[in-house]
Amino acid sequence: MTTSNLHMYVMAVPLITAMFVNMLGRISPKYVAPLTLGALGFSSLASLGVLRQVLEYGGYSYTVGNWAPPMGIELVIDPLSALMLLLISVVSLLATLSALPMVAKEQAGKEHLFFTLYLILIAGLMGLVMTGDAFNLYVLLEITSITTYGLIAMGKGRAPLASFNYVIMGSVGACFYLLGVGYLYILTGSLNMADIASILPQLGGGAAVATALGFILVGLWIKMALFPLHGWLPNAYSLAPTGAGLLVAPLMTKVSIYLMIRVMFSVFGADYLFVQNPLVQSGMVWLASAGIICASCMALAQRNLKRMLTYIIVAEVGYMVGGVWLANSIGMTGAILHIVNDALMTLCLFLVVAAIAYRTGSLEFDNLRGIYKRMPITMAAFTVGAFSMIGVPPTAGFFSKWYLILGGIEAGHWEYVIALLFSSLINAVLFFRIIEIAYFDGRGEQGKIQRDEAPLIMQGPLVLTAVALIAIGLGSGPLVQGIIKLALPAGF
Amino acid sequence: MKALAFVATLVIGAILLYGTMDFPAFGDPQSPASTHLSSYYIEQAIDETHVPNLVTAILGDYRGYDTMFETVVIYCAGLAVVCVLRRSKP
Amino acid sequence: MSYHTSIWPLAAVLISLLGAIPIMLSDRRPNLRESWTILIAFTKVMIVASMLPTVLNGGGFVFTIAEVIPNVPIELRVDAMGMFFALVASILWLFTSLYSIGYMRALDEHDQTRYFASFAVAISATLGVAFSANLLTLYLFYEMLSLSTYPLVTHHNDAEAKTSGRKYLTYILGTSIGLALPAMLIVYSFAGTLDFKIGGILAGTGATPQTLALVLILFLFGFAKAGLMPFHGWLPAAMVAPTPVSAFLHGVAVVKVGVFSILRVIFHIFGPDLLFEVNLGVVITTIASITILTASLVALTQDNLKRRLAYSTIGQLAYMILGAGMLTAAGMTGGLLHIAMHAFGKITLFFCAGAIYVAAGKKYISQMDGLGRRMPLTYLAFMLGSISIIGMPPLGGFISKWNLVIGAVNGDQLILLLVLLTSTLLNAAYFMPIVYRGFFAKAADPVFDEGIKEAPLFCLVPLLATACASMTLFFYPDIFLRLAKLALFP
Amino acid sequence: MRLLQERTANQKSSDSPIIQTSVRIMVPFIQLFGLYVIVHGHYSPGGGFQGGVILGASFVLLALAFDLKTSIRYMSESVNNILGNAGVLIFTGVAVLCSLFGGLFLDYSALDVIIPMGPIEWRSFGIFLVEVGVGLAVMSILVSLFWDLGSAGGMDEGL
Amino acid sequence: MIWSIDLLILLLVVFCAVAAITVKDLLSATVIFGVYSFLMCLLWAEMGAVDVAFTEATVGAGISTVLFIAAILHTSRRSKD
Amino acid sequence: MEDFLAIIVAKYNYWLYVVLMMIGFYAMIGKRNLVKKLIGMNIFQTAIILMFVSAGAKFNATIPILNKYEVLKHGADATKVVNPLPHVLMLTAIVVGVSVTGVALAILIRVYREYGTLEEDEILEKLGQ
Repeated sequence: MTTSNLHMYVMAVPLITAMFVNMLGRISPKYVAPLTLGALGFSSLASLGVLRQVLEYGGYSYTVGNWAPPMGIELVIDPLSALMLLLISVVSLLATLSALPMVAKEQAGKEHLFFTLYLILIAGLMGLVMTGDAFNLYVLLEITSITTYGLIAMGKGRAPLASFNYVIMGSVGACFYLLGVGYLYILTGSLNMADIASILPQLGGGAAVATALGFILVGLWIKMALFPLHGWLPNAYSLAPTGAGLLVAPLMTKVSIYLMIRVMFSVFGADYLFVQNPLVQSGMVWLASAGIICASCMALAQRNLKRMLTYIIVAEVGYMVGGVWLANSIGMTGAILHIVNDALMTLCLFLVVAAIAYRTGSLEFDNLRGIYKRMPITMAAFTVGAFSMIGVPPTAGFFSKWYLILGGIEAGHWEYVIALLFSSLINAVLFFRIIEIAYFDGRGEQGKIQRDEAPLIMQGPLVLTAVALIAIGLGSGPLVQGIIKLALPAGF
Repeated sequence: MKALAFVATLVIGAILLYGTMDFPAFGDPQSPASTHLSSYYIEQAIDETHVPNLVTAILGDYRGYDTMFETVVIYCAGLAVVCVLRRSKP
Repeated sequence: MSYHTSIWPLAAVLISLLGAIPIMLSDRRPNLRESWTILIAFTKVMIVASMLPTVLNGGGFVFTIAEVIPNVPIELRVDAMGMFFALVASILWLFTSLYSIGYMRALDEHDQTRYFASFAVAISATLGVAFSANLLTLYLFYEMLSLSTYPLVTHHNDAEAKTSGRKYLTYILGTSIGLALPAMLIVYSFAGTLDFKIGGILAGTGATPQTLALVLILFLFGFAKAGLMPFHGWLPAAMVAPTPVSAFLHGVAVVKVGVFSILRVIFHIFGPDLLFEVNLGVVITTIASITILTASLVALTQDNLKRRLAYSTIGQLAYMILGAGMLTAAGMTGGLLHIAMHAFGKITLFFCAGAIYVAAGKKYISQMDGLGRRMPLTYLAFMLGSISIIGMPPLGGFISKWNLVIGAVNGDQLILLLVLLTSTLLNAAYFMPIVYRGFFAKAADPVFDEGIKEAPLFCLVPLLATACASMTLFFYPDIFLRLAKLALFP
Repeated sequence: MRLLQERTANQKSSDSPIIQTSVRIMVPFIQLFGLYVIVHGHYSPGGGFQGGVILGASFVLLALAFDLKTSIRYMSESVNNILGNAGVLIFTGVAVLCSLFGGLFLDYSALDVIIPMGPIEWRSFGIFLVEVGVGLAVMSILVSLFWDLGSAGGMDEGL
Repeated sequence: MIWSIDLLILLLVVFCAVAAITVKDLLSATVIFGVYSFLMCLLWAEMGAVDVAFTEATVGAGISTVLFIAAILHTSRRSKD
Repeated sequence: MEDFLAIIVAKYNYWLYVVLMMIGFYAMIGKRNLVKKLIGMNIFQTAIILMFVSAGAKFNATIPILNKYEVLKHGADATKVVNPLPHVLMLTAIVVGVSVTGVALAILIRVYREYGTLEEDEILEKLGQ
């Protein structure tokens, strides 16, 4: 076989390193950092190689165990999954840099356990974006879920309760997904996505296919916290230990959206989804719009930075789901671009959260007064992240929003356009409220506030992410033309 | 709350029942699930792996990738419980 | 018209953006910091001026920064219209820098570094707007300007400043995201490009008149920096900022950026021909006329000098849009020219207001009786400025207003003529009493006013210079006239 | 506090010599059966997972009949941890090894390079290796699950 | 596979499931759940899924129940519904 | 009526799995006791497993463990052997189920430590204070 195994190593190295982190970390916590960083660094480089390879020679399918696809498990490495692979590895590498001091502070004595789960979670996410098998997807989904349950429950106070609610909701979601897969299996006798896709049209729709679609999608929606099913997310993410939030918040929902795209277009096909069921399609856009507006409004009511961000995550999910269901190529481009951008924006803001939590330990708005004087670099990065969330050019967030709105205009879904604009405005209010507190309050406090930045290892990724946001914004032309155009699912 | 849960349960049950309408009859050897992949496994697995227990053959080889992650899942569960519960010893 | 690829446009924009860095770094050393400010301002004028001859000869420069969206790069292009605005902005910035130093030092303000840095970013954004080659680039710099002026508005850090800052952002960001952005996207979805092109890009794209009208209205109100009613509320609120900010940004740069953006849209996105065809000029002129009259009337009632100037600005801005909306050659020229003429006049007035505050600590017109005798030079400049705004010879304002009147006559739009004349009377009515009371009224508390002298030299020189410039423009309006003609009828 | 006393009272009552002795006798047989299930997975129902659970159950039984400390004496915590890691490592290691030796991920026949015994036999043997890994991992994880849940994380007397 | 036995066990399973979620004492509920698992495992063995049945017997009826009991002994037995 | 009965008889397994699933689902979202929720989750999972296993069942078929030498000589008859694939999938599902249960129980103990109760409404009451 000439096919390269590189993408397998991207996933396998963090997985195997996890065991070593667990074993060696028991002996001394000093082994944890080099192992984790080394594995993720390797993954980042390797996934870059995979992406280059895919862009040069086109996507390919990989047969695990050398069994031809419907028998064995197939992995699909196309530009979209290669892009996601790179995104996951880079985001997790940056998040880890900041998580290391944070975990050492919050979870002293449990670093090795934390980072074992953490690395397995990353490996699970990487496996998720590669897989082309419906059941394998379920298993990987459960890996990511269980690790996340554990990571979140490590938090203090109310965290276990939030985590328990997440367990229940997550199990319902996973079970629904499995139900859908079961229906598909009973109908087609296959678990391979491409194979199912080739058999489904012969069945000609029907009640069972529709039920399968419904349950698979609802399962994934619960996992991605789409609006009416989002109840578990704000508590779970805001109460999670900061180190876990750094990884979970930017990646989990985005990967779920990727999975939705994968399942929708690799299994059911654009024709079945959009042409045969136009009502569902426009209904979904309405739902996404409602979700954006409601989540934005709920974000307004929060008085805690981290909690506010979790509601923004819910709103952003609405952006991407709406973009996918607009059923045109511009909307789809916007959704995929927004997956990348939103992962980085959320990462940037959560890195800021981590840096502030590291120094002050509190994220209530009232305690952020004059924080600019204390942590100027952190707050500068926060400003860039906030601008990106609002959608101020030339930060990355503007350009994905551009495509999404354009897609909405093209599809004639004005409610979606209005929802996006409304949410941008709300975001402006949300973030300027904090900027006002951070920059212009706190003059009344006596004495000059000393500069007290987070350690360099936390600042580095922060600055890097902020710069990346602007760089991706300016480079979004080549990004869209060179990668995302190739990554659009078939039929666009 | 309970009433809502009850209604949701009924709705979901009804949808699932509605979905089963298209299913092949129970125990039918000609259903797609029993013909498409499974006949390949039954006929070829022993030739290809020399393992008489088909379930083991599929579990360990054809779908070994799943099984690997299954092991990782339970490993994670063990770790997660330690993370969540165990008080760190001095 | 041929454009050379050149780094100069980028240099002109970036110099003050990068200049913000040394300004921030020399936080502890005010002298060094202010030398930087002046040095950068001077270099900037030089760079802009060096490009002037080429533009006057019908050439131009272009520089592409990044290709971000298909057919829409982030691109800077120096054409006549951009040059026109850039020239005004960069020259006035030089004066404002000098004036700021005097003002801030005299009042011993806090956070001066933040002030100067934000100022540098703001002027950078202003030039960016001037040199934008397409609507996206313009929008980018427009937002940058909004955000960089926010710290200036909230400069005082107190409750009033914060309320004003909030109001400012709500209006400016709200309209630009809520109205201008969708308008831009609709244009893009029709035309497939956002490039500024003489004659417009919307003609022949199949957009219905209703859509065009919608887009036009979205743009008119979306660029709320132009202060068209009812989206003018931010301007009086923003007057809590230090006076140089009001003078330069809210008298010149920010508001003119709004007007400039609208003119760009009218001239180079829609194109006068298309507007004429579907008869949309009426929409523009109606909105502008209402704004002119209402703002002038409100200005009459204001006692706070800066607020009166703010309302005057709102009215004057609408003149420029009114001129463009006439869709006649003279009208459009007049509208464009009024950007320059009003800028020199209004900045003088604001400088004077600041000088009065520095020297006498007075904000309200009713307290200023007899002050002209204590500060004769300041009041002289104030008089010149107001004459220019009213539009009487021998000051620059006359030229643009004359063109506007001609435009109204040529277009057989007698109602507009009436509007122009009425508002001129109103202008006189709210400016002349100030001058009159300054020179001739008896001071209420002469003993208290005893110690008042002219403002410091750093304040006084710039305001005299701009007043003189305003007068010079009446006699030598050539450069601006030629640029305006080049911009409109190449 | 009262709950704790009740629990210790329960503890006493369950310390019956009959149960303890029979468990002591049964445990080796259960473990033998567990090993059999793992090893014989190719030919009969069972395999790594079921065998691992049975092995784990033997330790759980010990912990139930005596107390947690006794079961920890039989298999210390760190040994348990190493076994668990080793189990998963065997599986993933074999998988990666396959790809390192020129095959695809988890393609056991590629290991023919190391000991040439035919690709099909290697598949059979590969499955066996993997099952052993699964068995080890499952056993140790179940034991640790019970230890933690049974003592609420304290690793003391247990139930 | 004999469908009448099948049906009988299925009905018992449903009965156990209902009992497991209605019984007020959690320890009883857990034990009933163990019975449920065991019946399930019979059902599967009878359908020819010996491996699944074996696993369910060891896990569902064995380990799961033990874990449940362990957790309940450390928390509380009572349930309001 | 005949047809209807025929449908019921032909698919009684699927029907009963739906009933079990409904019981489990109701317990998960309707019951207020956290342990009951977990029991419901397990019932839900076994219901799904039942569905999969039913999908693989065949009338008059043997278990999927064959005689190696016989098969190597004569080959196997696919209609006479139960479909092994769903069994494999469900082994995995069972493992996943017990893993989730384990983690959930651990979290439960933490919740109890924090609030001293396992009733959702009582916990909410305590949170409200």
